[in-house]
Amino acid sequence: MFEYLFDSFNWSGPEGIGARIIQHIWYTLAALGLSAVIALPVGLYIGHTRRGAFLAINLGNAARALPSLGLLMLAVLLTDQIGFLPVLIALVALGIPPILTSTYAGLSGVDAATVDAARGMGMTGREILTKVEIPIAMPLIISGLRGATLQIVSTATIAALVSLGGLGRYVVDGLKLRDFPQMFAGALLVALLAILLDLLFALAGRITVSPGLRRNA
Amino acid sequence: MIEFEDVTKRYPDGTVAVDRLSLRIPSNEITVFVGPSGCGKTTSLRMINRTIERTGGRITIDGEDINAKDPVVLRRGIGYVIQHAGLFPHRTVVDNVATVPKLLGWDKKRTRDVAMELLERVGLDPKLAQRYPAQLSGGQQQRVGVARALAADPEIMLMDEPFSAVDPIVRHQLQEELLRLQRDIGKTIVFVTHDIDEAIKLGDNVAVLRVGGKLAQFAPPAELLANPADEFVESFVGQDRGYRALTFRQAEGVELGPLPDELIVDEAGKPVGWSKGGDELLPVGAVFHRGDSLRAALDAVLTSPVGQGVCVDDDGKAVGAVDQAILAGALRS
Amino acid sequence: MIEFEDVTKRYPDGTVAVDRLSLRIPSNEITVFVGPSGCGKTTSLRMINRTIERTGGRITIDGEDINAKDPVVLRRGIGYVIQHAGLFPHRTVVDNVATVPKLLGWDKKRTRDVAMELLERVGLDPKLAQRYPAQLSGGQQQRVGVARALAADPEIMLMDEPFSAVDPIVRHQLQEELLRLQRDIGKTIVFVTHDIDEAIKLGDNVAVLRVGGKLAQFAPPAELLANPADEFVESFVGQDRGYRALTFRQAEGVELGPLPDELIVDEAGKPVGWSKGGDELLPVGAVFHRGDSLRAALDAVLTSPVGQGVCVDDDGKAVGAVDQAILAGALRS
Amino acid sequence: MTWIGDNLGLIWEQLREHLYLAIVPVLLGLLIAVPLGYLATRYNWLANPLIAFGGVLYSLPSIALFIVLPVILGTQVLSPVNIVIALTIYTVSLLIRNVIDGLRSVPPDVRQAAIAVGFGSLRRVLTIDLPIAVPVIFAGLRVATVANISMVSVGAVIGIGGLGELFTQGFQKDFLTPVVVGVVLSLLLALLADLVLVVLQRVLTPWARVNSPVKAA
Amino acid sequence: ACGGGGDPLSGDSDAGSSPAPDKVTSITVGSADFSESQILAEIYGQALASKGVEVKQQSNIGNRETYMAAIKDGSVHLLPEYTGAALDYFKKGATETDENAAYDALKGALPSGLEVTDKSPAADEDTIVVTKATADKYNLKSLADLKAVSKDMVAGGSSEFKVREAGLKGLKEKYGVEFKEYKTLDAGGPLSTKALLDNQIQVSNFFTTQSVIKDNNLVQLEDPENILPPNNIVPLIRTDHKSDDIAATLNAVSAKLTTDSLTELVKRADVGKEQPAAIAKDWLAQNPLT
Ligand SMILES: Nc1ncnc2c1ncn2[C@@H]1O[C@H](COP(=O)(O)OP(=O)(O)OP(=O)(O)O)[C@@H](O)[C@H]1O
Ligand SMILES: Nc1ncnc2c1ncn2[C@@H]1O[C@H](COP(=O)(O)OP(=O)(O)OP(=O)(O)O)[C@@H](O)[C@H]1O
Ligand SMILES: [Mg+2]
Ligand SMILES: [Mg+2]
Repeated sequence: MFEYLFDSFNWSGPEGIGARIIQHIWYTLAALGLSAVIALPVGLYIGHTRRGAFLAINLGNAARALPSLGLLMLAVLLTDQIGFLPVLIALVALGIPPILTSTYAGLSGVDAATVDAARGMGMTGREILTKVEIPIAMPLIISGLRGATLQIVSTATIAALVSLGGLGRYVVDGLKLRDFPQMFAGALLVALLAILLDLLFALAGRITVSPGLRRNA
Repeated sequence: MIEFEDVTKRYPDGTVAVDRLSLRIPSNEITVFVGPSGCGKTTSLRMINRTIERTGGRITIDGEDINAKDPVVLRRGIGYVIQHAGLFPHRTVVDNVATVPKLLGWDKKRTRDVAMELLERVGLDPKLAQRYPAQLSGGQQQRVGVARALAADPEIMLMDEPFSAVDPIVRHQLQEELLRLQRDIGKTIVFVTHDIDEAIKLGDNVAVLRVGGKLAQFAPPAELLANPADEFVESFVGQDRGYRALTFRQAEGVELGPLPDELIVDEAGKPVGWSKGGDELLPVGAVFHRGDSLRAALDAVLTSPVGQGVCVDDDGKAVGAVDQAILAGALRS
Repeated sequence: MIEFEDVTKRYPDGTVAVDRLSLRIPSNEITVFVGPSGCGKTTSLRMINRTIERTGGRITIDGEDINAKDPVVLRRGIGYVIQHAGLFPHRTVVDNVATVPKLLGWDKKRTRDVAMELLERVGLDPKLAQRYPAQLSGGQQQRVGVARALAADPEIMLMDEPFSAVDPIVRHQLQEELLRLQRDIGKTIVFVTHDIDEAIKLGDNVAVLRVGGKLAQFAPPAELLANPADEFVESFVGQDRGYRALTFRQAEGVELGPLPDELIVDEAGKPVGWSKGGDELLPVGAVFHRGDSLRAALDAVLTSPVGQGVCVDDDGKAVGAVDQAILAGALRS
Repeated sequence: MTWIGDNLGLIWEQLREHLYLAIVPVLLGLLIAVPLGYLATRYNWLANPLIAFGGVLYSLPSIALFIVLPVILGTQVLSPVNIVIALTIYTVSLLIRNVIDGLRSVPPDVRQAAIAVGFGSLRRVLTIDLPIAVPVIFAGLRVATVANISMVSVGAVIGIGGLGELFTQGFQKDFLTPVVVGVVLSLLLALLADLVLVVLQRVLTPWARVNSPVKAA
Repeated sequence: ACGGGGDPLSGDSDAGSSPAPDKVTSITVGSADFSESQILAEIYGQALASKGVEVKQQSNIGNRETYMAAIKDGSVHLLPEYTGAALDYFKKGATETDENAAYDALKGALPSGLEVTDKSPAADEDTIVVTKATADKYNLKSLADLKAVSKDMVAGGSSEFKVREAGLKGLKEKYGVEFKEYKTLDAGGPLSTKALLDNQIQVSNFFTTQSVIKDNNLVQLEDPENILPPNNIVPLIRTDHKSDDIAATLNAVSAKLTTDSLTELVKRADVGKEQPAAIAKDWLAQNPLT
């Protein structure tokens, strides 16, 4: 496996590891971004108004049960396309539930007294959301994004089953060819990428989460 | 003046939390709402800043119906303090205090100066300014809450059981500080508590509510202790009300008797004990000042081993004594 | 008897929570540990059942070093009640009470009978037996906690601020019930509180601790109020100590004066008010019973609009009156 | 639609396999995660490394794990054991956090009381700590079960994937029906399993149902 | 014969050698991830079942590299195979172009523990196709014609086509053809078809029995250098499950299969969406084994 990884031949070119990593990151970020664009506002809305929580949370949980592989294949067949779009659909479906549920949980976990105080001192609904609820919910929002990233990174490998690139290529080709070093290398790179992105989020958490909210402040 | 006229609050589920409440809350004084749990204190309080909307009647501030105002504007002009302070955990102490000035768009320097000044005013070390609420004790948090509510210099302060989550000793300190602060700032304070002692200690006027949101009695505390309006108030005011009522009567008018010979004083005139014949000394007991209440004077008599309460001046010098008989006369008058 | 001999507790981080504490806790009485927050009350208490291990000195129960016993066995023989009762949320009330008997392997029927009997004993409706703790009010939970601690009929009960989380009215009830219960069962109770009033009310003996885990004074409450050992105890015991000390003096010995003519009574002899001339009546004020304390008698005098405290018998019939002068005599004696 | 009628037997077969492959790992995972979680609450320093390690394991792409395991374990390549073990690993890595959180959720008061009335430590864990931790553990169990049901499908890529085989088969033939049937059934299965867990939790925690404090009787 | 454990990469690893048994009562038949293989597996299975053998189907295992691992470790015992492709798998670089030579070479190349029974006249050859439009545009008839234009073309197909002798390697060595890019899709499946028809790829690898070729007017390029081996259908079986009875049944099936009928069967599955089992049942009914 290490031979595979350290062989410089494997790193360069449009099929090289470098390019595959960039593709994989691109799939991940695109899917994560789109999931966030959909799930964050919805989560914030229901968390802030406490309206529709039951429906949204249960739909969110049900969506977790969608099998990514089936969804992916369904997306290919339905869009009658191979390429990025069906993969994006499957990955976004995977990314939405964790972001949605933890954003909601974050907001609804804000101490009622704190919101009461904010309202009582004359904050508008929008000010309460942006100045009080979101900052306090930030740790959970970030952890939702982390969870989504972890799942998307690892599931983006199946994009290779429907012809896309990314690190999944190594895993799937390795599987087809029973080329284990290649497959191991692919899996390892995916795990490393996941850990790296996770660390980035941890860092983002350090920056965006007020020290006042850390447990042992 | 805040005036409640026939104010009613019926929650959507049908609970009538406040029932035709009429009340005049005088300006620049502390008015306390007290009553058993669920009697509608919080509801009444929060109708003033419209974080709960009344369902009947009228509330006016200085004659103007509060419903005529934009609630956000109304609230910015009213300070609001609650249990656990409801501080923003993600903001430092000074930023918490500066919340309303920031909302109002004051410039940075002014905001900061006001915030720091307020911290001092409520008795907080300016060193704590950069801490987060979680790093403060309960009592300190409560002080920050008061400072935050005062930041925009509102005419009115609403305080909902602000001290009920701290321990008795700290609560006592906070009460004293609130009284001291109020002497300086003279706000119109509406204070909610379920602790009758706190109500009596803090209130210029006390509104006793009964469950169902009906007003049982509205009176200054001395009056409340002396003449409870009915059995409910009487039982709520509790035992010792006669003794506690003495809090509101000055010892000033009591005629002091001469210092008894048995009282031994040091060279500065401070009492050190009662001579018992021989070298042995009995403890002085509690002493009282001229400005103290009759309660302190009575306690001095009761703790004295010889039945003579010692009165001291501001330097601690014994200036006279009272006994039971003198006090009885003062009490009767 | 539980005896502390030079007991010290130093936590691994270096905090000395209890410092060379020596104390004899008499059997079959209530001994209260009181003191400010962090003074080592909980630590001292928990060293008795070895949920905290002492680091120096010796603790003996009836002469036997507790370290000689298996801690699990030791604990099963000691009842333990804490704030919020620490009930097992997943067990019904009766199962909670039956915890220790079950651990001891008693048979089902006996366990159940004992549990049901205890529920009654602590004043709980047997109907509540099948409820879960979350379905009870704070006061009821606390009663279950006491019943659970009593289940194995231990000689010793440790109670760590058991009533501090309930509201003042319920706390008052619980205190009364504990005293009533103790008259029946006569356990050796060690009770921790930071509320000096509670300590005085409940304790046969009170140990006042100061921060650092040192004993400031160990005495019966009357003695504590009358002769605080030092300034710390004096300030901790607080204001009104003279008045409060009257709690420990019976009104029995006071010589009653005749009923004044101005006192209007109904056909059963119950006082209804003071005549003011004309039809108007002034309120009677608080009344006291023969068996009450001098405190109640004094309060009756103080609340009476005419300075005469009315004494009633068990039926509420007025039997006499005292005034300030009579009381003063009684107090002096 | 006729396809469904013609293939009921096959669908039923796959459904059963799917259920088996998803549920067995949940049970095994629980059996492993509980003692591990207990150790982590007992030896606090263990908790964070365990949770972090779980995160890393969870980020390994499932296909890779399915294929790599037989190589590591020496099992047959088509043995369901591979899927079961892989999913058990995921389950443990998800559950461990909940078990730790659950055991930590036991109020200190309650634990104190248990020690003071003379519970031995094993007995305390079994009769006090674990029952009280049930709601938190079940929250994790529900996520793990649903995730497993979704993940089993991926096994179809190597020929053992329950309903996932409907995906690959339909996909090969450019045929929507089996894919839709597979997705719908696996969703239903997940919802059903979730429902079972919810009911089970209710049965196991009768005390959690009663949240109406009744004022003094 | 259980085990595995070894490096599943080494193509010629020993599958474990136990002698052919007298009687086999149960057998697991495996198949690859395409319809034809599954239909053949069903035919084998149902034929054997009719002879009283207990048959278990383990269908849709995956591609060659995957199912070979399964037969080697004993997860399955019998598989439909193709002479040329199997030969290439067991003996890299084999160049036999004659179908009998290929069959014989395969027999020789099999590791101990694995055997083949008689090959069938039916064959499913690899074929390299382009769309009619592409063929017209560049005037393509043979693989040799690709050389001039392949630099601008994208090829696509299975993972293994990319690395096999009967794939990109052979194209490069024998015809000097090199593509701009190779997209890994599937082995003549819907991805490759879609990609080809959408012109995302211009050249792909299909199989002669696939009806998509005719239905879409795809042009099969000639292979004068014979890089694409003959691919007769042949049952691959573990020695430990090859009793005489079983071999006889399989031989009877092989004898009756023809390329044309196979093409028809595959169409029923791919276009008619019928299940392999049903198709196999019909075929066996029409072609009773004696
Ligand atoms: N949102 C609501 N919906 C329905 N009923 C409510 C609501 N809020 C309060 N109530 C009810 O209205 C009554 C008064 O409540 P309120 O909170 O004003 O009491 P309170 O005097 O502040 O009590 P406490 O001392 O417990 O704070 C109670 O019976 C309460 O249960
Ligand atoms: N586990 C521990 N490790 C270190 N220090 C401790 C520990 N537990 C208690 N302490 C310290 O020991 C001292 C005594 O604590 P203890 O809990 O006995 O006080 P307490 O009198 O019960 O206070 P409170 O009224 O707040 O309950 C305190 O300073 C406390 O911070
Ligand atoms: Mg309230
Ligand atoms: Mg304590």
